[in-house]
This record gives sequence, structure tokens and C-alpha cells, in this order.
Amino acid sequence: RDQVQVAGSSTVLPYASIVAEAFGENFDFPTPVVESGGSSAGLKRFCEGVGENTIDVANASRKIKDKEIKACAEAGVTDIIEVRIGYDGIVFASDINGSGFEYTPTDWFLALSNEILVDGKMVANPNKTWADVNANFPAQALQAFIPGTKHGTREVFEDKVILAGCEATGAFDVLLAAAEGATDKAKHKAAEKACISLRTDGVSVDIDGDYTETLARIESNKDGIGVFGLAFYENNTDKLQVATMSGIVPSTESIATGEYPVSRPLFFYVKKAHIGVIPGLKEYAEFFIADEIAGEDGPLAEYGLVSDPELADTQTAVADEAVLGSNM
Amino acid sequence: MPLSWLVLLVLALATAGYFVGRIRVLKLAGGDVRALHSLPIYYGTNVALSTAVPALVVVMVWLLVQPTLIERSVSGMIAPEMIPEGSNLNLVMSDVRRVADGLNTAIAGGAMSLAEVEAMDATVVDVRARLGELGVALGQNVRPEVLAAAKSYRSAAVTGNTLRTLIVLALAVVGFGISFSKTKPDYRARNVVERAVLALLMAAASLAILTTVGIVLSMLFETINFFGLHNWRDFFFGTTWAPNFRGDSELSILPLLWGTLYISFIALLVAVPIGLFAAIYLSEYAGPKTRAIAKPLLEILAGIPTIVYGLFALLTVGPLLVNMFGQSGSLGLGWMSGATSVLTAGIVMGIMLIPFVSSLSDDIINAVPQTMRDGSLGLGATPSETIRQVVIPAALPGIVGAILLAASRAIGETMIVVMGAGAIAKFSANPFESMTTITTRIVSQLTGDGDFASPETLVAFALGLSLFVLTLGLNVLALYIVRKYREQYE
Amino acid sequence: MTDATQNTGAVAPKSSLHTLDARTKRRNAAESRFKFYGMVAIGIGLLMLVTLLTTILSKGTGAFTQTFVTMEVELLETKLDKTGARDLEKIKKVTTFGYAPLIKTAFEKTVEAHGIETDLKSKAMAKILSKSAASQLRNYVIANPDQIGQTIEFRFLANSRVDGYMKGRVTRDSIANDKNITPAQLDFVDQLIAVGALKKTFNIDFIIGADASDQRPEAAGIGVAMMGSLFMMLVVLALALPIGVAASIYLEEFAPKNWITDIIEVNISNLAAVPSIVFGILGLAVFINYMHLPQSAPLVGGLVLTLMTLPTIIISTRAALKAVPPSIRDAALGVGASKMQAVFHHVLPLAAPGILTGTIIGLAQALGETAPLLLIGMIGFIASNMPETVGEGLLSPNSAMPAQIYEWAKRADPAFYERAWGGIIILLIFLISMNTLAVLLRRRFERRW
Amino acid sequence: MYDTEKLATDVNQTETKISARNVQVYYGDTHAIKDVNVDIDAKAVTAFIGPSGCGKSTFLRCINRMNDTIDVCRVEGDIKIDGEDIYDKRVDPVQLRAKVGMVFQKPNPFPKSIYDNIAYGPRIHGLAKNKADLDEIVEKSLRRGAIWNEVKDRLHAPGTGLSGGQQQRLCIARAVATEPEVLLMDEPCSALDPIATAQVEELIDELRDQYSVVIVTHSMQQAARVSQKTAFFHLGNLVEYGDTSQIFTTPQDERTESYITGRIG
Amino acid sequence: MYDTEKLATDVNQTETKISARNVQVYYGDTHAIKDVNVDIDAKAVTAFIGPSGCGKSTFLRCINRMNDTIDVCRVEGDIKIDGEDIYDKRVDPVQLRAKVGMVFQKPNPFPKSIYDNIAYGPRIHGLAKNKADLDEIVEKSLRRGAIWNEVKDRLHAPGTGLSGGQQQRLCIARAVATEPEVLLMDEPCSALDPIATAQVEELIDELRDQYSVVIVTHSMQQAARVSQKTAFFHLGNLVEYGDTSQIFTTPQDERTESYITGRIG
Ligand SMILES: Nc1ncnc2c1ncn2[C@@H]1O[C@H](COP(=O)(O)OP(=O)(O)OP(=O)(O)O)[C@@H](O)[C@H]1O
Ligand SMILES: Nc1ncnc2c1ncn2[C@@H]1O[C@H](COP(=O)(O)OP(=O)(O)OP(=O)(O)O)[C@@H](O)[C@H]1O
Ligand SMILES: [Mg+2]
Ligand SMILES: [Mg+2]
Ligand SMILES: O=P([O-])([O-])[O-]
Repeated sequence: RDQVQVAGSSTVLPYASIVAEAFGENFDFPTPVVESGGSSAGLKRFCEGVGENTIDVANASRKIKDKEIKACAEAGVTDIIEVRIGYDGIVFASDINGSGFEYTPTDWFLALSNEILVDGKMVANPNKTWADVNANFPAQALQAFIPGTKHGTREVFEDKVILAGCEATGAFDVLLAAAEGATDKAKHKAAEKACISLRTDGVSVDIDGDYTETLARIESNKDGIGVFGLAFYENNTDKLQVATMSGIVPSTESIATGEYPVSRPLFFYVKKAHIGVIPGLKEYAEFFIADEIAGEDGPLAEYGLVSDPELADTQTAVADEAVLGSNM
Repeated sequence: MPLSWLVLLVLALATAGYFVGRIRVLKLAGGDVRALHSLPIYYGTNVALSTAVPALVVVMVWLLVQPTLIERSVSGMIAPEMIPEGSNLNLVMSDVRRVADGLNTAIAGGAMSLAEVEAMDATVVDVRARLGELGVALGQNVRPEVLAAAKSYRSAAVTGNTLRTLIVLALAVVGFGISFSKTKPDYRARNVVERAVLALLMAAASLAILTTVGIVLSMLFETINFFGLHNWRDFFFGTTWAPNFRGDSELSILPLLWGTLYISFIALLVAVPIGLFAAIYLSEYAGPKTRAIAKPLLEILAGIPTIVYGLFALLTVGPLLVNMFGQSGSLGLGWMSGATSVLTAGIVMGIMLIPFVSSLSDDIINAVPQTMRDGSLGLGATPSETIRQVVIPAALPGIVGAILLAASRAIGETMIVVMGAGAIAKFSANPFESMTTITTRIVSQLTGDGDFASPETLVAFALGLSLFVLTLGLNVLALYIVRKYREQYE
Repeated sequence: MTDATQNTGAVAPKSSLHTLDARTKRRNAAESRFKFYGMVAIGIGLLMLVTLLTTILSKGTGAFTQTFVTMEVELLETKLDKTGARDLEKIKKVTTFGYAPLIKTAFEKTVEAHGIETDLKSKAMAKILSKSAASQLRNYVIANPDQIGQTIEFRFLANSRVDGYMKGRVTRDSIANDKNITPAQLDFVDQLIAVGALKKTFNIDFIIGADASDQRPEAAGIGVAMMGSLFMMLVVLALALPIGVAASIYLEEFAPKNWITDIIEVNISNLAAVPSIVFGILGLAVFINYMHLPQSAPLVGGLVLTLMTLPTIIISTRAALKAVPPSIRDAALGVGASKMQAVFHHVLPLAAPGILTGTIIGLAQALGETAPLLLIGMIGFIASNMPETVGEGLLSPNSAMPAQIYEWAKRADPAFYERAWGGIIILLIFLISMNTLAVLLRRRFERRW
Repeated sequence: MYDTEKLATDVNQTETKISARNVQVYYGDTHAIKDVNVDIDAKAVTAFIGPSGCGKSTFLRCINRMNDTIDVCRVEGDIKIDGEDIYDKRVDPVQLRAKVGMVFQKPNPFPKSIYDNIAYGPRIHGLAKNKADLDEIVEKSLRRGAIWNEVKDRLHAPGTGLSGGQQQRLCIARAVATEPEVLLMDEPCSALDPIATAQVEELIDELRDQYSVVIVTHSMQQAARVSQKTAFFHLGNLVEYGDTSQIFTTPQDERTESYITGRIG
Repeated sequence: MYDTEKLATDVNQTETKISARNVQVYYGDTHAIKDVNVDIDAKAVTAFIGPSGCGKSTFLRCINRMNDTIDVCRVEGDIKIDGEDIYDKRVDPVQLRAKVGMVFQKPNPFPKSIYDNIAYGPRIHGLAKNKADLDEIVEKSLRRGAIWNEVKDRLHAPGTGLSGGQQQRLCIARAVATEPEVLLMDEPCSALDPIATAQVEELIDELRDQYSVVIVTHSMQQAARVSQKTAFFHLGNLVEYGDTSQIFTTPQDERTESYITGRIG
């Protein structure tokens, strides 16, 4: 095998492909193969063992889990280099010709949660239009296209929007008080679970496909509001208008500074044992996070990646081949 | 000798054997074919098979075994302490192989002589640079022990290959010789060749069993893991499907099963009548020209990528249905709220499945002998009566096969369901609601973002295996029904 | 035995053939209804086909043309080879980023030469080009180091927004929030069109080229993926057809009818119902992890698809074999043919239409399948070169048409969406040519007895 | 077992049932029936004789338009039944065939049970009011086909599992079950033993009380026994047609004579 | 046209070719052949007669193991050809069938050209050295099948497009083409006119110079004309077997006599 073999997250895929293409053009090594298939599947293959018939790099739109590190170690994949490449912004957008929105997490909680707090009691969500949710909004039917449960974005959406809304409306406290459980922790968990259980009457539609599917749904139902990646939105500004969250317009800058709350870090993981064995592996890893690629003016940022303010640290870590567990 | 040459040589020998066998037996029979037990081609084929088959089998076994053997002997040269931190023997060995390959390339290309290679010393020469010049990319500088191992790897491989060449050629020649000497007019060459062919046919049939074993094995392990993490009662008898990143998800197969059956049922409701009527029209009513054109056209439907159908469901059929059955729809019924529904996916999937039913059934119906039709028409039956009561029953096993194939495809379809039916698992009899299927859940849990050792991901395997068992049951049922109603014409 | 009854005459009163009795009328109505259903069924099928095809064509034809900008670029020695030694290693050190200034300069020169008046900075002008322009230049320089210092005419791809503008997908209104292009740049594009430097032409690279990254939809082609599909189909055809037919012959003609063959039979129908992704799981486990075949290789893809296609071929072949009347077998056996000869000489040719139908449908499915490819690494960004040998075609990483289409359809830039549909057109052309062969062959074997 | 007296008395007092004028049949380029003119009597048995391949089956199949099912087959000329042109556009071949039943040369039972083979015709023509009625029709037809005794215990066994001669009788019974006005029988006794043949001939004789029967046969004796009129075909031509007694005693045409005198089978 | 003298002289001087002992045949539960013992002579023609459905075809099909192809059919007992048990494991049914040719009751031409229908057997048995040889075999066989004149201009037309009688003769020609030692003919003349019948009988007569021929027929006359020995079957039993002349003149069994005296067909 001559080429670097990469697999994993479909969120990271566009960035990885931009890098791989440039890498192939500028180095004598062949263009790396970047497979998609999801973070989980990528890490799974990554942890299958070391050797030429396994992949060298796993892309992930989340941090590798402890359980996975353990599974890796059992298969002989011990030294893993973790590389954070930047952040993925998550935005809410609706049809370009429809009305615009300025959301707070509370709005989303009130719109989608299975039960909401009314007069101190949790009742089945009665809201039918956005006007029911927030008097400032138009009386547009509620229809949200949110990431399906397979997507990591869903977790971010639940944590940073729904749960935040749940707490803000006070529903969380009510739920916590009512929650059953042996320990505080268990109660907390039960309350969180209740917060994030979404209504199933068709108002909230899980999208298991990609953002293109979300876009297609909005095109066929103009009332719909969808959840997108920032990069996707930026390429489709002719069809979508973005909503603000707590008053902040999402952009690479506002996310990088942390003003815009909904985002998640993106990573890739390198099998240290393959460095030196697979030609070009280390060069690829270094190239990925080089300033001219992943820096603020690099092509990745141009495409929509929120570049990592701590990129320099990452660069040294990669240069030193610092493995997981040694420096974190 | 390179492998391809060896194989070609064996094949050439076999070809020669074919002609020699033919010629010899004819000569022995004094040119009189009638004096032979079998046709000359069988004698030829016998010699060819005896020459090629054992030799090629050995080549195959050799290819599987030699690397393991060499690897084992060479890896002894790499002491454990020489393996760099974090690496393992496996990786070092792949480096060794790469260097050995590089050396071979160098020798083959004439860039280095054998002696030069043998004399090369990694402490003196920069092997990586040297090989780099020859176009062999190495990831790292070559350490002396690796070079040494590579050299012995190379020489072992060369010896092995020589041995392989000799043994294989010897086998081929022996096979040739034995079968040649057996080639006499009263030798039952046909029987021998036919037995060999039968063995091949059996091997082909048993591949299906192997595949099944493979499928079960490749999923069983993870399924067991899943049931170690998740309650099996909840999986089989629970009523909710709600995976969750926080853990303790409810993962029950039942709502998915319901969706699977419901959507497949609607798909078949569309595909079977349309497909069957299309088949009937094509084979019984349409002229040869119409048939020659319409049938291949319909077959294109089976080849349009499912993503197109998915988009078609999402953008065309879904909104159309909403326009009819939705709140402000033309029928004013308000039954349907979103474009995605069981009905949307079912209809679109049904369209995709039309050719599965139509083309296969058409062939089978066409194969029913004309005398059957004549018999019925002669009694004053209309063509449609003939078709319904004589032709279709006679063609039933094939038609059921076609329908089963369509059903199978419906069960296995993902894209159309994802885009057309939505991703919500629920129990509902309302075809205007979103639902989802086992297959789509397998795909999405497998390609999702969850922890790969978590029940949310592993459930994919349990779903796959359960579906496997389930369809097995359905197939047994179908077999039983076909057996019962089969009509055999003469 | 003469139990003729007297009422026979009463049952059949003499009636004119020219007037239909009520029952016949009813039956004829049923007959016409039946026939009508048949026509409706075909009609529905064909209508759907036409709908789908027109959708595909209307959305995809755009992918076959592309916008190019022609201009002269001076290959500045100061930028590319400061030492002037023409040392290839040194020249290679200049990355594509290092070529950006050449393009900017070239734009300035072009504007000057054509007398175009614009307020745009050269950087903004250069943005109308594809990001592939720099690599195109670099490749040229590395291939012809002796040309450094010369001024050479190049034809660069325009970027996807400009191309969209040429195709009407992008308008001044639609780019209001787009940070990738400005109205001023579109004005500049109009000026370039006026002087003939920017043109939309047929784009052969789409048909023969390889995938490009998300930032360069204009450079992406489906050719390499098509080769991937071609090699996979070759594997499938070479394995699935003979194995499938062989297995069917064994099961239908030779196997003793007992519970073992029943198990095999049920098993095969059951394999047809196994979701395709499961075959991917199997392929990953068996071919890659166990047999150590290379990842992302069409060979592995072909093997997986073979396993997936086999049940389809076997089921249709068995049905076709079953439909051959036993009297044909009797006739052959009766003249002293062996069972094997009877099957291969008589039964198989008569079953050929059904076998070919199974092959058509099986291959169509295999050609359009994506899910199993996901697990063996054939979906993603795989921008290989055109394979040069058969071995390379089978073993070096590649994608497949449906995988490529699926990938494009997911990508953010709408230009990819157009390419996805264009890819579907190519896939269908591929499919139709494959089918045509089989259909012609099938026609030769069709007969009624 | 069959009454020879009828033979003499019935002749000449019958009306024409079927009349064919200038009938030509082509299989592709082969001219299989050449300009045949014939009038077939009602309530009589007509025998078609002639050497193998001379076009007997072809002409017979024209009478109930079974030739329509052969793609390459083209029929020209007029065939009238009861004065009505059967190739007229208004004629429904289905109604025609209900009226003109046929027993084919090669027995072709349906791959169904014996019972269903017989019940098929009556069912589609609605001849039975109920199950009992149908049972009766089936039994009666099988009896007329001289096969009842052999199959009465296995009515639900498949018709294709019968012996050659049994299949032939099954097909006769099947044709009779629909009570056609005209019955075309293409060598109905070819696979039958003498006793069964006699029974079928008896049936034929009985049928002609009410219907027209056309029978193709190679047995001159059979033609002489059962038919009132005989038509001799040769190489697609209708060479001679007339009263059976006359044809067999004083043939007009040389070819007829030489065919008849080779009287063997 | 056939020489009756032979009949008298040949009887009694022949050796046994086929011998059957205690043969039982079952179709599922139906007992179709009951305990049949018979010795069939070499270089002689043996006729099987008996009412339809009595088991003639079934027994005939045992002799070349064609019954193997019917799933439900079970054969018990011994059948020996030239002293060798044909149901022995070592016997290759293929070789057996090459030696024991068969003409089926229902003509079953291959859906191929007439030429290929005939040439198929010689091809798989390697009877022709070259194309010219094969052409010769085809012509000779078709001539022996008394069909050459009718098909010589359309050798490449499909065999299924022939008339019933032509198909039957084609199948006879096909069986003869492979030069079998024993020829089993199941009602080979049922669809033939007297002249063609005579030609086929002549062929049979000619064949018995070298081969054994077993023929099933419903025509008592035919049996008397062509055969030296006759076997009478009834309800699955072999009722009587002996010299043809004796069977037809002085039958021993009552059933035989009553069958023969019903002499009609
Ligand atoms: N395939 C079969 N399955 C079941 N029963 C059968 C099958 N073939 C024949 N039989 C039965 O076996 C008996 C003998 O049949 P066979 O065909 O040997 O009769 P046959 O003497 O040849 O009659 P025919 O003169 O009508 O051809 C008959 O009762 C018949 O119904
Ligand atoms: N389907 C067909 N295609 C082409 N030619 C045919 C077809 N059917 C019959 N023929 C030819 O037409 C001629 C008349 O055939 P037909 O079947 O009418 O003969 P027949 O008198 O019934 O003979 P037989 O007594 O042998 O049944 C024959 O030469 C035959 O070869
Ligand atoms: Mg005929
Ligand atoms: Mg019989
Ligand atoms: O593919 P993802 O893991 O980024 O959703």
C-alpha cells in the first residue's frame, strides 16, 4: 500500500478531502484515500489493529471515547495521536423567502420538547405555531428538521439548545424535583433525559441523511426550519437564511470567539505505529494542520471550518508525535 | 519464474493436453470416433483438467501458505527488543516486506546486481535513498536488522518461488502423463469429466451456504456483545426505539419490524399488480416489437440509483400526496402532515420493484408451452381467462420467485426509506405517517457517531441477525406454499 | 355408456355469431378490462420511467458543459526557480500556493491587454478561477521545467459560482449573502465573456476525470469512478453469472430432492433478503480483515457485489430452468445424451432468457449499489488516477459511480448537485449499454414451444 | 356398438353448417392450404383424410380460428358457420370457439387435477349452477369420454399424470363438457385401443344427433364407420369431397383412389 | 411391402436380448406394473398391446430407464439386457440409452432445426467424422423415417413447426440416427397415414435384421404384421406373451381373447 488510508466522519470528510487533494498535488506521495462512513465506523476500523490492512487515520466529529481507546488497546493500537483541526459550527436556517428568526434556546425547547412547563406543571407540548412559542415570531406552523439520532450534531443540539432551553424555562428544576433515582446523579440524568425527549407528532422530523436532505425538505416544505453545518449554509446562501442564536449571527469568527454557542470540535486520530511505515503519513498529518491549510486564511477556513485558536499547540504536538494519554 | 508465467505455462500445457488427448485417442481408435467410449473432446478435456486442476490448486494453496511460512521464519530474525516502542512485529514485518520488494524491483530492473544486494549494508548505504531512486517509496530509514531480514525474506521467497515452480510444473506434467496414459478408447472420459463438472456445480451451490455462514459469523460476535450490554427482552419485546447518545437507550426491534413489514407490504402492493399485469401484457398481448422495446425500458427502472428514487419520493411523490391528503390538500382530508410517510416510500419503492416482477414473470409466462394456451382457447376461454386460470398457475413457482425477490429487495432497501419514509420508529396503522425500517436503522446505527462499542452501534448487528432469522422464516413459508400449489406441465 | 341427456339441445340454442350474448359480453368486458390493466401497468411503468429520466436529464445535462477562462501566464523564473538551476527537486518545493501570484499577474495582464476596465483587485479577479488553476500550472511546470520564463496560454476552469452564473443557476440576486462571489466579479465575468476569454464548452473531463475536493466542484469528474464500476462489474459478471448458473443447475437438475437441498434453497432466497450493507460487513470481515485484500479496491467491491447478486441470478435461473418442459429433457435423454449434456445442450439455452433477465436485474442492482461499498472503503474522497493495467484497475483504490454520485449529492456546493445528476446520466448510459448487450442476447434465445 | 343404418339414412337430408370458400392458409411463405371450398353438413360427421402433412389439422384449426394463435399463420378466404363469416370483424373468436369445440392432435391436459380439467370449460361458460351441477357435468363428460371408470377414484390427481390414451380421452371429455355445436376432433383415437376407440366412435355418433362433428383420421375404416361425408386432402388441396360411401367405393380422383387402395392402417 | 414370410421363419431361432424378472413399477402409491416377467428376443420385433392405461408405456420406459426421470416413479425387480442388469449401480444410464433408443408416445422434437434434431444424437455419440458424414447420416435417417421428401427443402426450419405426423416421423428418424441396438417405439404410427405407416413398418422390419425392436401399438393388424412376439398387458399385468401368430390365433387367456376379438381399430 502506497497511499495513506483515512476513514471516518462525514463532517470532517470535506476538510480532509481538501487537504488530501492539496497533499497529492504538492507532494510526491499519492493522494490519500479518505473514506466516509461516520465517526464511529471510522474509529472502529482504526481500532481493528495495526498493519497495512488497517487504516492509518480516523476522522471524527467527536472525541474518541475511553471505551474506544480501551478497545483499541486490546487490538494492539496503543499509541494514538489526537489532532484537533478546528470547530464545526451548527446553524439554524430557513427558506430564503420565508420569515427570519432570532432564536434563543428557550424557543427551541418550547417548540420541540415533548412536555413543557405551563403554570408550574409539565404538560404535553401544546404549541402549534412559532407564534405560540414566542409572541415575536410569525404564526408559522412549527416544523423542524433536526439531525437524526445517528448524528453527533444531535447530541450538540440536545446539549446546547434543548437542555439549555429546558434549564432556562425552569422545566429542568421541576423535572429534577420529580425525578426518581437513587443518587443525585441518577436523578440528574433522568431529568436531562426528560428534557431532551422530543415530541413525536411530526413537528420535529429526524433527518438521518445529510444536509442536502434537510435542504430538500425545506424546499418541499417552506415552513420548515433546519439544522445545518456552517459550511453547508455558507455554500447555500441563495436558498437559506440563517437564524441568530441568542442574538449572535453564526460565522467562523463568532464561533471561534465562542460567542455563538452551538459548535463542536473536529478531530482526526493517527496511528503512531504507522508513521514511518506508511509513506507520507506524518507529512499528511502535519500538512493538515499547517497554517497555510488550517489557519484562519487557509482553504479550510474559507470552506467553513472554524479554525482552532490553539492550532500552534496542535502543530507541535503532531511534530513531536505526542500520543493520547501522554499529554492529556 | 513469475507467478503469471507459471499459471500461463500450466494453462498452455493444459491446452496442449486437450489437443494431445484428442489426437491420441482418435489415433488409438484408428480415426473411428464410434470406437470410442466418449467423444474426443472429453478425452481432451480430461487431460486438460488433470493437468491444470491439481497444479492450479497447489498454486493457490502455495500462495496462501508460503508467505505465512516465510514470515514465521524471518520474523525469528527480529528480536523483540528490536521492535520500536509502540510498534509491533506485524508492522516491522510489513517494512521488511516492503524493503524486500524494493530489492527485488532493483534486481529485476537491473539497477543492482544480486551480489550488490547481498553486500548492501544498511549502516553504510542509505537504503531508503537508494531505493527511492528506483521509485520504491519507503516511509522510514531502513535499520540494519530490517535490511538483513529483508534479504533473507527475499532469498526465502526466491527459493520458495523456485520450489513452487518446480512442484507445480511437475504436478502438471504428472497429471498430464497419467491422464494421457489413461487415454484409451474404452476409457470413460465423459463420465470423469462430467463428475468433475458436477463437483464444480456443487461447489458453486455450496457457496451460498458459505456466504450464510460468513454472514452469521460476521454478525454473531457483535450481536453477543450487544446482548451483553442490552437487555434482550427489551430488544425483542419492547415497544420503543429511541437511541440516545447518553446511553440507556430504548432499542426495540418491534416498531422497526412493523415499519419494515408495512412499507414492504405497500411496495409490493404497488409492484406486484403493476409488474404482473405488465408481464402478462408483454408476454400475452403485446406484439413482438412492443415487447422488445417495453421490457428493456422497464428494466431500466431497476437500475436507476436509489438515491434518485429517494429524491423522487421526497420532492415529487411526497408533496403530491400531501397536496391530496394533507391539511389544505385537494381532498381536504388533513390526513397527512409531512411529505414523508409509509405511503410515499412504499409507492416509490414499488415503482423501483416493477421490473423485478415484470421481467422475471414475463420470461416464465413466456416459457409456458403454447399447447396449454391452445387447450384453453379451444374451449372458448377468453385470453384473460386462459391467463388467469391456466398460464399463471403453471408459471406460479417462477412468479412467486420473482415476487419474493422483489420483497427481499424491499426489505433491504435503505435510501428510499430514509428519504421517503422518515426516520421515526413507531407503531401506527396510518400509512400517512412516517416510519422506518430495520435496514435503514442498521445503516444509520452503523454509520452514526456513537461510540462503536456502545449498544447504540452494536444494535445494528443484532438487528441484522434478527432480520436474517425473520426472513428465513418467511422464506420457509413461501417454499411451503409454492410446493403446495405447484402445477407441472409436460 | 350412452348417457346422453335430452336437455343438451336446450342448453345451446342457436345463436348468431355476430351478436354477442350477454355472458360473452360480460366476459369480453372482463377481457378488455384485463388487457386494459396490462396496458395501464405498462403505462404506469413507462410514465414513471419517463418522469424519472426527464428529471435526471433536465438536472444533469448541465454537468457536461463547463466554463473555462483562457489566458496567458508568464511562468516567472523569480517565483518558480529562484536559483535558475532548473533543479526539479527545487522546483517541486514551490507549492501550489506559490503559484497564486502568477495567476494574479496574469489577470492584470489580461485586463490590460483586452482593455477591460474594472475596479477589482487582482486577488478578487483570480477568485473567479477554480482552485485547480494553480495545480494545473504547477503540473505543467514540473512536466516542462524548460518552459520557465516563457509566457504560455492556459485554459483554466472557472470556479463553480462563475460556472453557475453561465448556466443560470447563480444570479446577482442569489449571491446577496454569498461570500464566495460578488456582483463586481460577475461584472468582470461579463467583460471577459465580451472579449471572448471566458467560454462555456463541452467538458470531457467530467466524463474521464477523477473526483475533486469539496472546494472544486468544477474540476470533479466521474471517469475514474466509472472505471471502478467497470472493473467491479467485470468481477461480478465473471463470477456471479457462472457461479449462479452453476449453482442453479446443480440445485434444479442434479441435487437429490431432500432436506439438505431444501435448506440450500431457502438459504438462497434468504440471502436475497439480506440488506446489502450486511454484505459490506461480511466483505470487510472476510476479504479485508481475513484475506488481507487491499482496502477500497474494486476487486473487493466486485467480490462483495458478487455475493450480493448471486441470489438474484440463482433465483431467476432456477425459475427459468423449472419452466423448461420435462419433455425436452426426455427427448435428449432418449437419444442417449447424459443428463449433463441434456442440461447444457437443451435446457440451458431454453432457460437463457430467464437467466439473462436475472443477470440484467442483478447487475443493475450491483451497479447502483452503495451501502456495502461504504464498509469496504469505496465511498469518500478517492481521487485516484486512471488505472493503466487490469491489475491496477482491480487493486488500486477506487470509487464507483453510485458511490461518487452519492458523495456528490451530499456535498454542500450546489454545483456538485448538478454533477450528481450528470453522474446519474453516465451511470444510466453505462447501464443501458450493459443491458443492451444482454437484451440482444436474450432476444436470440427467446422462443415458445 | 355403433349403428351403421344411420349412415345411409342421414345422408342428403342435412343442411350446411360450415361453408368454406377459397380458403388459403400460409405459414410464412409456405402455402399450406390451397384454395379449399367445402360445405360441411349440420348434424353429420365429416371425416378429413389424407396423408400426413397435407393440411388437415391446419384446415381444421381454421374453423374455430385457432390459427390466430400462430404468429406466422395467415388465413385468406371465407369460412361461414350458419351463414355467418367467422373471420368477420364482429365475430368474437371466444364465442366462436365456445360454439366450435376442438380436440387437439397432441393431447394437452392442463397441469391441473382431472376434475378441474373438465370443469374448466363449464365454469368459464357458466354452465353449472352449483357444485353439484358441476360434479354432474364432470362425471357425464368423463363418461362420454370413456374414461370415467379409470379416473373416478383419482379425480383430484393431476391430468398430466395420465397415460397417453387417457390424456387423449380426457381432452375429448373436456371438449364435450362445454356442449359445443360443432366439434372438431384431430385424430381423437390415435392413441386409443380398439375398445376405447369404439366408445369414442359411439360418442361421435351420438353427438351428431344434434351437432356437427368434423374428425381428422388416418384410419380409413374409422372414416368409413363414423362419417357421412369425407374430404380427402392432398398437399394442401382438397382433392375430393363427397359422401363417405361414394368416396370409398367410387372415388372420382385418381389420387383419392390410390390413397384409399393403399388401405392398410 | 413387408414380407410375411420372414415372420414364420424367424420365430424360435432367436436368442434373448432383454429379460425382465418380477418387475414392479409404482407411481407413488399406484402400482402401475405388477410383477412382469418377460424375455424379449434379439433380432426380432416384439409388440406390446393392451388397453389404454394398462402400463405399456410404463414398462417400455423401464427398459431404458427413462422412468428415472419421473420423481414419483419407483421400479423394482430385475431387467437384464444381454445378461447385464441395467439397474445395477455400475450401469451408466447414458450408455444404456445410447444402446436402447426410444420413440416417445407424444412426439417431442427439440425446438431446434430439423437438421439439428437428427444430428444431435450422432453428434454426441461421435458417429460422424465430418460434416459430410453427418449430412449423410441426417439424410439417411430422415429417409428411414419416411419424411425426407417432405422436409428436404426445409432442413433448417424448426422441427416444432411440423405437422403432428411429421413430428412423429422426425422423432423416429432421430431415434434411428444413433443406431441403437434396441429400439423402443411407443405407438410410432399413431399419427401416421397408411402410406407412412407402411414405410415405418418397413423400417421396423429392416431394423430387425440387426436389432431388437419393441413396439407399443393399438392396432392389432399392425402388431400382427410387424411383430414376431406379442405381449398383452392388462391393468398392469402381463397377461400373455408368446409368438404373435399364436397370440392372435389361439390366445390362452380369456382376457387376451376378448381384447383381440373386439378387433376394430
Ligand atoms: N407420471 C405418472 N404419474 C402417475 N401415474 C401415472 C403416470 N404415468 C402413468 N401413470 C398411470 O400409470 C398407468 C399406466 O400408464 P401408461 O402410460 O404406462 O399406460 P399405457 O399402457 O401406455 O396407456 P396408453 O395406451 O394410454 O398410452 C395409468 O393408469 C396411468 O394413469
Ligand atoms: N406452425 C407451423 N409453422 C410452419 N409450418 C407448419 C406449421 N404447422 C404446420 N406446418 C406445415 O403445414 C403443412 C400442413 O400441416 P398440418 O399440420 O395441417 O398437416 P396434417 O394434415 O395435420 O398432418 P398430420 O396428419 O401429420 O397431422 C405441413 O407441411 C406442415 O409442415
Ligand atoms: Mg395434423
Ligand atoms: Mg402409453
Ligand atoms: O459522519 P459524522 O460522524 O461526522 O456524522
